[in-house]
Amino acid sequence: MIKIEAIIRPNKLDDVKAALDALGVQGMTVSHVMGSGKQRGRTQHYRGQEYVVNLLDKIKLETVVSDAEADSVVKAITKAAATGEIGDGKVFLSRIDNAVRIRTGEEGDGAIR
Amino acid sequence: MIKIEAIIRPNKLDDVKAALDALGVQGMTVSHVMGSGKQRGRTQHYRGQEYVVNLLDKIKLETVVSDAEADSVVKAITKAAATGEIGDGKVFLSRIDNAVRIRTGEEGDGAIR
Amino acid sequence: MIKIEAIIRPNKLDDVKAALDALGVQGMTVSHVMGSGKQRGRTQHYRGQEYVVNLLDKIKLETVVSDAEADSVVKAITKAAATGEIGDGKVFLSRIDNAVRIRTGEEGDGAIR
Amino acid sequence: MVKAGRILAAGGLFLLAMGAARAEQDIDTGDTAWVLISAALVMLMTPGLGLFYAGMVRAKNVLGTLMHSFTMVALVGVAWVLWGYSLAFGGDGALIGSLEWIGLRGVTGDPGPYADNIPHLAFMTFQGMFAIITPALISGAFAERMRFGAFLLFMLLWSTFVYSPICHWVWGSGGWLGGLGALDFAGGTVVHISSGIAALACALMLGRRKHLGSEEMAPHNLTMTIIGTALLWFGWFGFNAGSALAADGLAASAFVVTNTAAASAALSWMLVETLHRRRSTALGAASGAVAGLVAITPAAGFVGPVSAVVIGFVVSFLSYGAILLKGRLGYDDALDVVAVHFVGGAWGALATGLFASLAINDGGANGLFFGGGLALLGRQFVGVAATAAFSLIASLIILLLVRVFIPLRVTDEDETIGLDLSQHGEMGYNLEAV
Amino acid sequence: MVKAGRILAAGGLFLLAMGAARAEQDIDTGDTAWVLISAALVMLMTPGLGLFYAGMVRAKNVLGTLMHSFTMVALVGVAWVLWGYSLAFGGDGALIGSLEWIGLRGVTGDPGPYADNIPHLAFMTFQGMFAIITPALISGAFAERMRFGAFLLFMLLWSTFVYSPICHWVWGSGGWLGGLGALDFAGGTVVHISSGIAALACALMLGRRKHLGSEEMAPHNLTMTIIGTALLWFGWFGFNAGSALAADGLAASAFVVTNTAAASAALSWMLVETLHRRRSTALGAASGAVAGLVAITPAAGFVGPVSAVVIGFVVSFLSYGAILLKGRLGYDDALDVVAVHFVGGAWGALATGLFASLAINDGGANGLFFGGGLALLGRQFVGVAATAAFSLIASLIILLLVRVFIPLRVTDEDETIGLDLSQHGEMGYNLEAV
Amino acid sequence: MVKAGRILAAGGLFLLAMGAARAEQDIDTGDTAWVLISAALVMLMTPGLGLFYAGMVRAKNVLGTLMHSFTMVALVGVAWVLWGYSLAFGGDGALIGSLEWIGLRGVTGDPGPYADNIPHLAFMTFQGMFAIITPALISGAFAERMRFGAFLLFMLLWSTFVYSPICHWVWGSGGWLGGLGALDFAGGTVVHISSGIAALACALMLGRRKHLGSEEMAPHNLTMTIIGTALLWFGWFGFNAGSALAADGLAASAFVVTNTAAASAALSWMLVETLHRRRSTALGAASGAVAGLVAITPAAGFVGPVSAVVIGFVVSFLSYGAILLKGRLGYDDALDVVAVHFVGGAWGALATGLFASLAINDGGANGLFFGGGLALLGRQFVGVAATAAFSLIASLIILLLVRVFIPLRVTDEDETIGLDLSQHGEMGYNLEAV
Ligand SMILES: Nc1ncnc2c1ncn2[C@@H]1O[C@H](COP(=O)(O)OP(=O)(O)O)[C@@H](O)[C@H]1O
Ligand SMILES: Nc1ncnc2c1ncn2[C@@H]1O[C@H](COP(=O)(O)OP(=O)(O)O)[C@@H](O)[C@H]1O
Ligand SMILES: Nc1ncnc2c1ncn2[C@@H]1O[C@H](COP(=O)(O)OP(=O)(O)O)[C@@H](O)[C@H]1O
Repeated sequence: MIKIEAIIRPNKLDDVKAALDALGVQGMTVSHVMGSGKQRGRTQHYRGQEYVVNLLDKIKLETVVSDAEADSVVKAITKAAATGEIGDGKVFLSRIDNAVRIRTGEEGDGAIR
Repeated sequence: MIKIEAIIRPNKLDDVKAALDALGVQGMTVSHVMGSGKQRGRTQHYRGQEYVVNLLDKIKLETVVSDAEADSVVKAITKAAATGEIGDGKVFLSRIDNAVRIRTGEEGDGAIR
Repeated sequence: MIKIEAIIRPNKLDDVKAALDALGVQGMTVSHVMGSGKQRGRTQHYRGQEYVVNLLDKIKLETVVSDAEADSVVKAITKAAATGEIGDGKVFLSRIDNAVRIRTGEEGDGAIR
Repeated sequence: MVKAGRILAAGGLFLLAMGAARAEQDIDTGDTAWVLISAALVMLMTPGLGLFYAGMVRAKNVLGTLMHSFTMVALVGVAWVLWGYSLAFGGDGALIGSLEWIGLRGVTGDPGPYADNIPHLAFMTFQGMFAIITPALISGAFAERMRFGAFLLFMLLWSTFVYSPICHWVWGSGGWLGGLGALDFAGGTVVHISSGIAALACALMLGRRKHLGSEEMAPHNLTMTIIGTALLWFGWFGFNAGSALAADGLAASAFVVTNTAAASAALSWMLVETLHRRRSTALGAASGAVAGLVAITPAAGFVGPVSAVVIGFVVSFLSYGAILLKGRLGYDDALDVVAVHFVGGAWGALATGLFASLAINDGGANGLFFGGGLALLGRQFVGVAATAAFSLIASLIILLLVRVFIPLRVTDEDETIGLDLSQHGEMGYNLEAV
Repeated sequence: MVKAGRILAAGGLFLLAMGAARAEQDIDTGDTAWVLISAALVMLMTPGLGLFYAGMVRAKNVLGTLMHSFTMVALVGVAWVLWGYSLAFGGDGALIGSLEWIGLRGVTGDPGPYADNIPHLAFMTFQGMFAIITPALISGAFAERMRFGAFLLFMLLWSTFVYSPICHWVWGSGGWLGGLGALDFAGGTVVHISSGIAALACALMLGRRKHLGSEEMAPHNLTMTIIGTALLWFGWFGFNAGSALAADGLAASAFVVTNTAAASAALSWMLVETLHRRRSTALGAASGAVAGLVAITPAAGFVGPVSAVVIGFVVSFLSYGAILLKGRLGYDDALDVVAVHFVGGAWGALATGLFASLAINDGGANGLFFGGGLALLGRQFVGVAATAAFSLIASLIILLLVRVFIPLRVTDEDETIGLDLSQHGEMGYNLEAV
Repeated sequence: MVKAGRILAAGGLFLLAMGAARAEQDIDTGDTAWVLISAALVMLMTPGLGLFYAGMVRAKNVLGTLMHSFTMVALVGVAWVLWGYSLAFGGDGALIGSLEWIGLRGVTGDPGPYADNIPHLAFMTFQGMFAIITPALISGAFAERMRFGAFLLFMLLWSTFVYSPICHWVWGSGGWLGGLGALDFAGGTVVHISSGIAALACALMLGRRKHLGSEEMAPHNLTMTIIGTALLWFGWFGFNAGSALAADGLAASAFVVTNTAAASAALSWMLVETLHRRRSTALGAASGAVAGLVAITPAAGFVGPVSAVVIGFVVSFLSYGAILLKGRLGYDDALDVVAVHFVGGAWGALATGLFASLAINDGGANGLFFGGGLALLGRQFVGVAATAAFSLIASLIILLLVRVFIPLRVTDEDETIGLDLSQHGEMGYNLEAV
């Protein structure tokens, strides 16, 4: 199994979820993160003082899929999350050795669908 | 070393922590995430409009353990987090190549206990 | 590529970021997590009742770097995040099989710099 | 229209009741205390409205939404003193006031022509608080997308060229609607219909928020909305009972029906929700309370408590229906100003024509259900129609004019980022900073 | 019991002091302004209480807890006008009022039998605000687990069959406790003891929250609790000083002791915490302030400022002790209504028997420490005991009755999910939506 | 200095205007209602200030910051009654009051020497609310780092040995500054200059926050700051218009200029921000409003509305400039108490010397721009200088003294953890608990 970890723009989450839905991928875990990279933050002002916030709100979406699905899932995410502007984010792939569905105790590919 | 990543129900965190404690596993990192899967969300209503929230509050618990411990830890988590209802969550296992304890610089298994 | 995952004290984030900056590492993803380990929590009191909070605020910093950079990055983080007191946190290393830059579709090492 | 019994009766009956020992131009300290505290209460309503609205938007727009109310206290607060009050209450014109009281020249601590029992300045500032909240009410319509500069310019023009004239028509000396003899105790037409229909103009001109319908736009903090509702309700006692311009039986009566209608409408909104969706919500209870307060506003000094129960009970069904209708018609009145203020205000004005009773206020009239026939109802209808028509058209013209100088909407990117960062360079919450 | 000097003295001394030029049935504008603004202040206390309570629960129950207070303004707001006031203040019965003022028939802007200086409607609505907050106080006991429908039904019945009778006993014309001559200036028995002991009934009948003790149940937002405390303290000036029913020296005296007792109790709660846990907390300061306000309520118009310092100082030790005791006894009075309102109210009622002084209010009596012997203290004790006994038993009966129609508790799953989603289909906070 | 016309005119003109039927020692119910509600309004300002400040700190210090205000209501609330009022207003000394009214002995519901139209207790408690908020204002300077015990001790001493004397100088019978004939309507010197310069002493003595400049210290919740601002503005009507000590034309005039100056300053702060940073912020609008309220405080009963527009407009430039200057000078006045209260208060006091007019208040004087020459301006300057010098030196001495017993600052570790956990063992928010 492959874990696909995508860092995307918050306002792209709905599009990405729809794209995954279209592929039949429903299981995923999402969290609020902050990212730094090439994208520049907006400056904030509080009583004349300037704060440059260089950690920007991002969404991390994790989904563990079978080896076979990985490629199409990455493509779908990449397509749905892209705007072409700096800050679109990354997708990281890594190997998962096993998965267990807590409810049933099922392991392996059966646990993630 | 193995990283055990469990997505569980928020109200099961205390039970899971107790179960890990019983095994002598104290080191862990916990975060608030949102999950989507088979479990259906509750609908919300705001001024007559319906919102179906399909991202549900979950807890992600990560703990890195030695290869030897992994099995019993997964079992303990699975047992403590299960209710038998859809939405209990998953446990994912993956390999960690090294660990460093920041305080001392210790590496490997010594860093995580 | 290597994923470096560091659990650090919240107030060390600025120092760690500066250290990474000095190495030319700008891309990273940061999130608020809670950690348990050897460090003891402060007790809280609400109307005479005692709550010992054993999940403490921590920051998780993730950065994916090329194999060559990994070592120096870990050193930099370890140095910047250390106070010598219990609770400084851990660094975990694991292998990333591929990375994609969403904006351009670039893959591999090119996607993360 | 007749505001309070106070205004008309000022030269007559009332003075006798005050006790013979009081000279004709004397200030009554009790009445003055009541009007001053009422003015303070109405002032508090505007930030209260800001909270009510800001709780309903997404977190990235919370400050921008608060600013829509807060800056009205500042902007109209100054404009009212410099020219707004004079345009609304100066002179004897049928359509608009005069410039005689510009910069409050001649408006002093002595009683003025509108109330002989309180300082003219107390009357002025009490009225000023109404002038402040009215444009703020509109802002719910264009929440989450209006450019801040365009907002300020629109509001300055609207306050001057829509609020002041309508206020003069209804409450100003010689105002044509006041002359007709319709009833508006505390601002059903002047405040709620004028702003409620202007909200429609804004919603139409600004267009829908990006991704409305596809993205989730649930209220970001309903506890804030509840706090705002509490402050609105609290302040509304000043709004309605203060409009008696005296601390007397009429004020007490207005106070009681205000509370009663709000309570009744909160219950009936919860009921209609339960019928429609099987659950009653906190946002619903709050919305109902506000709708009830809107509806009772024109009627407050003219109807009894049981009538107030009915007026409040009915308004929730009308406003809730208008919200559902909005979904069908497709305009994006983000925070339902049309449904709550225009529909609620119009119902309240017409309900005054149904439920008014001389037994409650002998300076008023009898409505349809109290033996007065259709006469009052007809006059009320004219008031609603004239106010709505003028405000709708004038608001559209002003928006078109503003657009010549500043785009009304923020850019798409700024809308995505939110008003707080894009318009003000701030964030509402930094709850997790170290 | 004697409420304010006002009620008893209404026909006598007071009028003389008002100046000869004032006719007997004249409304005093200053007194009316004071009672109306006091009513508004007391109204604000109920949402303030909602915030005080809601800050202490977990985030998933924040709206449900706010609704427990907010809906009381709506529900009792209507019921009081329709029948509650008449049951409490109509007629001359010993045990309960009459139906003569049902729907406020005959209650007008003229003075009524309870106060000749203000409109009857002003007295009615001021009293109504007390009727609203009292049941809301109870709701802290069953926080985080009561079914919303059962809650509404319980409250409607409790207001009608517990509050109105007790109110009549103490303040109504002919009420038997009033006849005894015990003192309750602003509602120590009527409001705090009645609700505080009803809270015990609720805690016992509903049982403990799931996982109490094992799961962490720390307050989710103490800043909200502080805001609520501020609004409660602010509103309490209306509650206590408004109970003078006039803007006079007695009102000023009640105002001063109210502030003083609250301040003193906030300090002493911080002290007892420091002794017990080596730290003084914000929740403790807030809790102390509220306990002090409760304790001074019955005494407000009868004691001097130094007595108020003592009354406030002592109450924190008693209430804090009662909270510790609760832990031992094991009932789950979630937000400590028993400890704060029953214990605080009982202490205040008895303290009135200790500290009351004719030098402060010649319509009152001298307590034990001011040369009055044990007579007043005994009467105070009867008041506490009778109110507590009746409210406890009647509350239990009503809960048993409600349970026949609707389960009192939410299901286990709904309790886990929280009241907001399960009872209202909403969430309090969506701070991280896009 | 002359506070309100009321105090000086108490034996003269005013009584005539009250009507012949009123006996000389009679309480006016309207005036009493106004002063009591004003006292309640000013009380609310202190928790309002707590919110204003607490929104600007980091989340880990939110309760600690709220406590800095909240505990002042408690601590000074008790101290004022026990000895503070007597030290400020008792006796006839030039430099300090006496102990004659200790524990409020002899202070009753009858009128006192400072106002013959209201109960002495009403005057006492109104003044007490000023004594409460003044030290709370200082606390913004040492936010996020002061030890709680040291804080309490400092405040108790400051209130007793700085506030009470200065208050006596200015408003007390025989006070030397009052004797000079400078004008301070509602506390420009007594409240704002005294606290604003004490803030400088605290900032210097406590030193800078750890990591200031390197770590981000953005306000954690500006919606809280806006709520606080709204409550401050609302309460300030009591502060300024209540200082008339009567519900009359002067109160109305003070009310109007208060609102106008706040509104004008909110606009001008937004302007100066836009000039400097191209964006106007919510924090800026709030800061401007507070600065405007500070500036109009000494002038409130002496200047007209157009003057108020100017006074408010100017203050934002001065305060904003002072904030920028702070950055250069390097002291860490965390929440800009010096810039807002000292600079704003000093400007207001001097502006009174420019804009005061006998046409507004014939108990006042004419300022430079109204034909009064430099005389008044000179007296105002003496008032500013004397108050600032005394408060600065006395505050430093008290801090040095406190430091002998308790370290002023928390430990480094506790500062990192935050005041909430380290000083109070609590957390403000637990929004994500299960
Ligand atoms: N090396 C990295 N490791 C982990 N996360 C990264 C890395 N580089 C970028 N990110 C994440 O991706 C986000 C977008 O990166 P950025 O460089 O701003 O734009 P882009 O991906 O379009 O080149 C960052 O905010 C951060 O969250
Ligand atoms: N393929 C997946 N990858 C990552 N997380 C998943 C995946 N499938 C499920 N999850 C997580 O597990 C949670 C529970 O899954 P769900 O399908 O609702 O129930 P169950 O695990 O009982 O079958 C989800 O809310 C989500 O957080
Ligand atoms: N085995 C582990 N797996 C995952 N995270 C861990 C593990 N052990 C510790 N941590 C994280 O590291 C943090 C610090 O650990 P702790 O034992 O308190 O101190 P130290 O790292 O200085 O020995 C914890 O709060 C937790 O977030």
